[in-house]
Amino acid sequence: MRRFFALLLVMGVAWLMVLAVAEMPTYGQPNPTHNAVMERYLTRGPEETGAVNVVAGILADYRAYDTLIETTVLFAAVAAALLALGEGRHRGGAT
Amino acid sequence: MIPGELVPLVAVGVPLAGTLGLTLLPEIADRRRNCWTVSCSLAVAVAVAVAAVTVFRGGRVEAGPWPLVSGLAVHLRLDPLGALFALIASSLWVLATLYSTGYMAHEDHRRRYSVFWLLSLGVTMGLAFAANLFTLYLFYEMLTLSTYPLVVHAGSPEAARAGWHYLGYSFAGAALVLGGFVVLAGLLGPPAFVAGGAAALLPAGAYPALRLAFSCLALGFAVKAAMIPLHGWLPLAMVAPTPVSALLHAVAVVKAGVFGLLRTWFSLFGPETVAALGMVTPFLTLAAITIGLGSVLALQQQDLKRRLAYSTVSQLAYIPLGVALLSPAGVAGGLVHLINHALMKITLFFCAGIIITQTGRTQVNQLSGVGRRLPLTMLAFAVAALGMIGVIPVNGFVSKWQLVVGALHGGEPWVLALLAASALLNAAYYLPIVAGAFFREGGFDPPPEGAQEAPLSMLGPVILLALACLLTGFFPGWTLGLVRAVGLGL
Amino acid sequence: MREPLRFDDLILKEVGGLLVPFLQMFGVYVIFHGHLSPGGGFSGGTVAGISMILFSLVFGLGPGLRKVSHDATRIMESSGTLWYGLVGLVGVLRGASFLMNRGAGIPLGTPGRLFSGGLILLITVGVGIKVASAIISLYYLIVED
Amino acid sequence: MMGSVTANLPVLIVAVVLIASYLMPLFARYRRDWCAPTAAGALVAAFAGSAALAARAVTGEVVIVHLGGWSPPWGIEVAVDALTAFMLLVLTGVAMLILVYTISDIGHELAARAVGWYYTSFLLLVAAMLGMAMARDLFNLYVFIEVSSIGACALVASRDTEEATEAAFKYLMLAALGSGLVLFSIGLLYQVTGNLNFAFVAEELTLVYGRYPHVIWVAMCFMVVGFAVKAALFPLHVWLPDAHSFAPSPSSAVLSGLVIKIYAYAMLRLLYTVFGTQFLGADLAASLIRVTLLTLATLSIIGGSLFALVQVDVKRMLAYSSVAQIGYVFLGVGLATPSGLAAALIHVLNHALIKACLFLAAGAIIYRTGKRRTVDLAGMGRRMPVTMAAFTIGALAMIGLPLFNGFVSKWLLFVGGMQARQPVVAGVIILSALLNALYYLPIIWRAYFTPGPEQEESQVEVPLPMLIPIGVLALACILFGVWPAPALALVNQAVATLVPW
Amino acid sequence: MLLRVLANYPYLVAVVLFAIGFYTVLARSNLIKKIIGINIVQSATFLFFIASGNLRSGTPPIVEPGVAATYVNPLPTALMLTGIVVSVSVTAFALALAVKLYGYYGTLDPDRIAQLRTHRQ
Repeated sequence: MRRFFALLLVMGVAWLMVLAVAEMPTYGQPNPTHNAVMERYLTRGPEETGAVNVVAGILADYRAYDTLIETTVLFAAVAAALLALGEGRHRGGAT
Repeated sequence: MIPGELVPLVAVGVPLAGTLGLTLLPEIADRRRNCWTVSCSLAVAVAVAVAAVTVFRGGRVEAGPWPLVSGLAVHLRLDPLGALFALIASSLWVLATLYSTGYMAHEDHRRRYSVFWLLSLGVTMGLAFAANLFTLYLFYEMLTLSTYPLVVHAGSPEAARAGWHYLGYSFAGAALVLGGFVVLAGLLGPPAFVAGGAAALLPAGAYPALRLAFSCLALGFAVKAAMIPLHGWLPLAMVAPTPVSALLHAVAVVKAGVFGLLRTWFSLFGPETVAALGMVTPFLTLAAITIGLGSVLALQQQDLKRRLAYSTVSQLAYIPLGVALLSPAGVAGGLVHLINHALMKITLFFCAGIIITQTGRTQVNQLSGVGRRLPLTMLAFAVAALGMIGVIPVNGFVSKWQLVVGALHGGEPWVLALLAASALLNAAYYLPIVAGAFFREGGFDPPPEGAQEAPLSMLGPVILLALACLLTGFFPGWTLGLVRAVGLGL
Repeated sequence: MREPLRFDDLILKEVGGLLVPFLQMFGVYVIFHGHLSPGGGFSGGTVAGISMILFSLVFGLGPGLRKVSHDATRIMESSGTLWYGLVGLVGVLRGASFLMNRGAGIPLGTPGRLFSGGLILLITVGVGIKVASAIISLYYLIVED
Repeated sequence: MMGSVTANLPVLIVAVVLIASYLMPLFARYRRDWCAPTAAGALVAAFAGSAALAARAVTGEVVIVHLGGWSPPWGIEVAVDALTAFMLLVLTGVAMLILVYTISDIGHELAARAVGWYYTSFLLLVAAMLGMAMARDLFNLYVFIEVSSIGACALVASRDTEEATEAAFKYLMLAALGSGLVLFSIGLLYQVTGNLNFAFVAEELTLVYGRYPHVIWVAMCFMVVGFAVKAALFPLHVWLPDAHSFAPSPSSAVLSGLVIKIYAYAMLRLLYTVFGTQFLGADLAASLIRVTLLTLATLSIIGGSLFALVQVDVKRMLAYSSVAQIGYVFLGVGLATPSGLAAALIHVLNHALIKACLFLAAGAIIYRTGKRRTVDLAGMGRRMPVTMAAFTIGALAMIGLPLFNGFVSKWLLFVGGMQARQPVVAGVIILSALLNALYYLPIIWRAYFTPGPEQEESQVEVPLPMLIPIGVLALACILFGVWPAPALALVNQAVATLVPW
Repeated sequence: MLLRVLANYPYLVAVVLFAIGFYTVLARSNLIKKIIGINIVQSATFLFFIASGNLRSGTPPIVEPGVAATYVNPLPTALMLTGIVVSVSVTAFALALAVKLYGYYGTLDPDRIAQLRTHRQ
């Protein structure tokens, strides 16, 4: 029963997504609109950030705040896991 | 002379301050606490008297408004109708306080009792002083909460059950009031109380909504006014200590419901608007049914306090009945019954309380011969009971007479029959008690040496109140004059 | 206590022992070249962290813990993120914006050189430390049971 | 430098809390007694900063920070307007009080080794919520959401019991599904607008609406569902009762008081600023989504109350009551009228105060007596007078009696319902208040009017550091009921900036 | 519509993956399978993002100064690097919880856990 409802729900979600997908710009072609941000990153990125790897430039400079929080997510996960499980339960030093 | 802004604050604030004092300060001896409560209620009575005089002379007694949120404001102002209610409540409260100091001397949790007793006084005053529906609703809810601990004071399972009914009915009623309030506020903003009715100016297009609002408000207040079929909580609430029952019936709670009905009728809608809405007949019918059925039900009760309770159900409906007759005499009859019923019913309850504490008997058929044991008490009881029936020298007659005149003027002659039937039924359930008490031999042993009657703190108020019943019956001009002044202000 | 997940095998030990330093070196390389080529703090940190997982798998948890103890991961954990946050504050201290790079007057160097990009390299190193320690401590945590 | 501190104040608030949380593991290992003061200090600093920002925002000023100096379409923007300042104040203020309570309570609930990590997770959660409140960038918002959901789950999982662990797992799964939907929706929006900044996305959406109507609608639906899962709107609330009742009491207070609210806030912000035209429009689809929200909110209110009615465990009852109360917030959001919106916002504050007060009081009772069942609270009014008084105030406020803060939200919702021509709202709320009364009053009645077991007559009030937060929250419930003007000033400013009615 | 959907086949794959993951989380009872389901959902989203930034003729966005080339959109890639870390974090925490539950009950099947719980009470 649960599976049936899950299937129903999932099919609904998937159907919505397909609706959206059908309308989206064609894959692999340049987006017909709004490329200004990307253009700027590619043309002026190395000069503005000093990184030729534009992805790194975005990560650590244009969107460095996101990356800080991303690091924090990892930190949070470690903290959460340690809070739940507790570290150092293995104290046996024997090989 | 106290300035007009201060009086409401005194009337509402002194009891609250007294409550706070009792709660926060360390426990004190009974004597000092009794002094404290009596003086607080005395101060309130004086302040209210001063305020009432000012109001009837055309002065202003007002405090606030203190705005709360988007048009809502707590606003205290005394108008003649409020002054009438405040006068009755505050003066009777003093006597009830005196009485309860004697009555409660042998009960537990006296401090808690005093705390909520004073709190209820403050809340009732707030109710009387409310200048808009929000303030009225606010104190209406608070009244439930502050009297609830008094109702369940005994702490027995029975009291708990009564408490649940009390809370359930009251909150449902308050919710209805709130619903009506919201509908009204949607039409004309948060309504203030205006002579002639705040809703009187609304166009006919708003009538369906107004009808809804009126029904909600009327039913909501009718719960506390214990109109049948919304009276279920009242007989159960008889488990409370007797001064509380007296308070519930004569002074605060049930009267607060009636006061709310009067406010709805006069200050929110106005009689003309109610008539235009076509709500008079249902209202009148409800009141008539309550009078008739209440009397019949009272006749069936064997428990003294329950019999009194059903009598309240029946008698209180005289007030909305008079109001709904739509004639000046009817209104006067209704309003004067507000005073008279308060005096009579509080006397009856006080007597019942004395009977219970002095003899320990609660059933009607056990009271044969009690008049020999408690002559003064039973005399007072007889006076009030005769008043209830409507016998001439006592004040109950005045209200009935006015109602009769009002019914004839209002073109509702069937009310005469109803009143006559009610008087007969009243006689049927009061007279046997009185007669049995004086003229039948009962199973009372010779009294133990010492006082037969209750202590003075209990007996004194009873005597005073019985005299007041007689006085207002002999000289109806006082009360009728007061009531006419109120009626003019509406 | 049961010694979890350990394969007592000569070949594994030899090859594992050989691989670990190279993995670590490669991790550091990826971290430091993040702004020049694909990679960066996350990828490099993961590679470096995985070297310790390999070590613990091959030689056992005990020796692994002796190399990088719980305290060490804890310190790396905090200091990596703390470093990032403090680097962010440099901009504020210099009177500009949080996490500001060029605008805060930090020299960027020539694009394409190793020491270029101003704060980017510093940030990447902090992230690398953090990720490596996170990988290690999560591995310890789940395996220790 | 002072100037740059003021200019960067919003980010610094987040940074201070974050840095304190980064320090916690070190302190926990090497300087254990520094943990609590540092955490408290960071939150006090954040509160002070929020107050300073609120003082600026209430005049209509918007404090904008461009992270790294990159202006919006290129970089991340963070802004504090009246709405954000309001959320910041609520978050930092209540979190601060709960933390003070935690300091005494947590050693009682958790193993010593976990306490440091508990503070870490707590601060991370608070920082993430602060970040969410001021985020103006879709992806930035998403990253903060993830920190907050991990932090929130961690607070649930911190207790070493089977139930708490299971609840945390369930919570984590549903939260991850919810954020999956949100992320997918961000992807759709990015694809059709090429931007991530709220303002730019909103502007582009109006331009491309004709071209990609389905994409935008699907994105909006996913956003709503994703946030509704996290905010525990009725049919999606299944994780909440377990998570909130099995967690340690301070966690429950944070989760019920703040966390579900911040997701409601995020949804509100997105619906009104990003999807403004699509959500508030007059066309069928827009009204459909509003009606859906209203329906779900109504179901939440009624369903949550009914479930709360049958609970025997106090904390579980409070948790179900949260489902009902979050319905009030969504009701206000769905009404889409100025008063409705103001009601939603003011209820965020009011419910945060009330529910935190109730959970902390319940926690105090558990701390002293270990009693969790509603029937066991007999005589508690005499044994723990201050705690029970606070509980009573909270309960009365929850019922929505006038002069308590719950009434203010209730009334504004009434007005909002009238403005939106939805008088049913009034009926729903009145019914809900009655149901509230039905499950809160028995507890109070038992606590005061039923004698407890004979052997337990002595007074056992909790230590002062726990009493103070409870008392302050209870007093705040009354204060904002009697004098809601300051909160309303901020809220009205927020409503005015949110939608140009 | 079918043609449009097929032309956007990477998105379609993402949708199918998303659905599979979603179904796994909801319908599977094994905790580890649920975690895998969450991972599939997240991976689907990553695929969706990366695909949306891709160009058929594009090269990786590592700019060589002076060389003109068509680069793919770097922003989705950067975002998904963040997304992957988030996914790893959630997985790690979920696994830790699963380990803890396994320690309590000796099973990873929630139905079995529910049985054990009622049995214990």
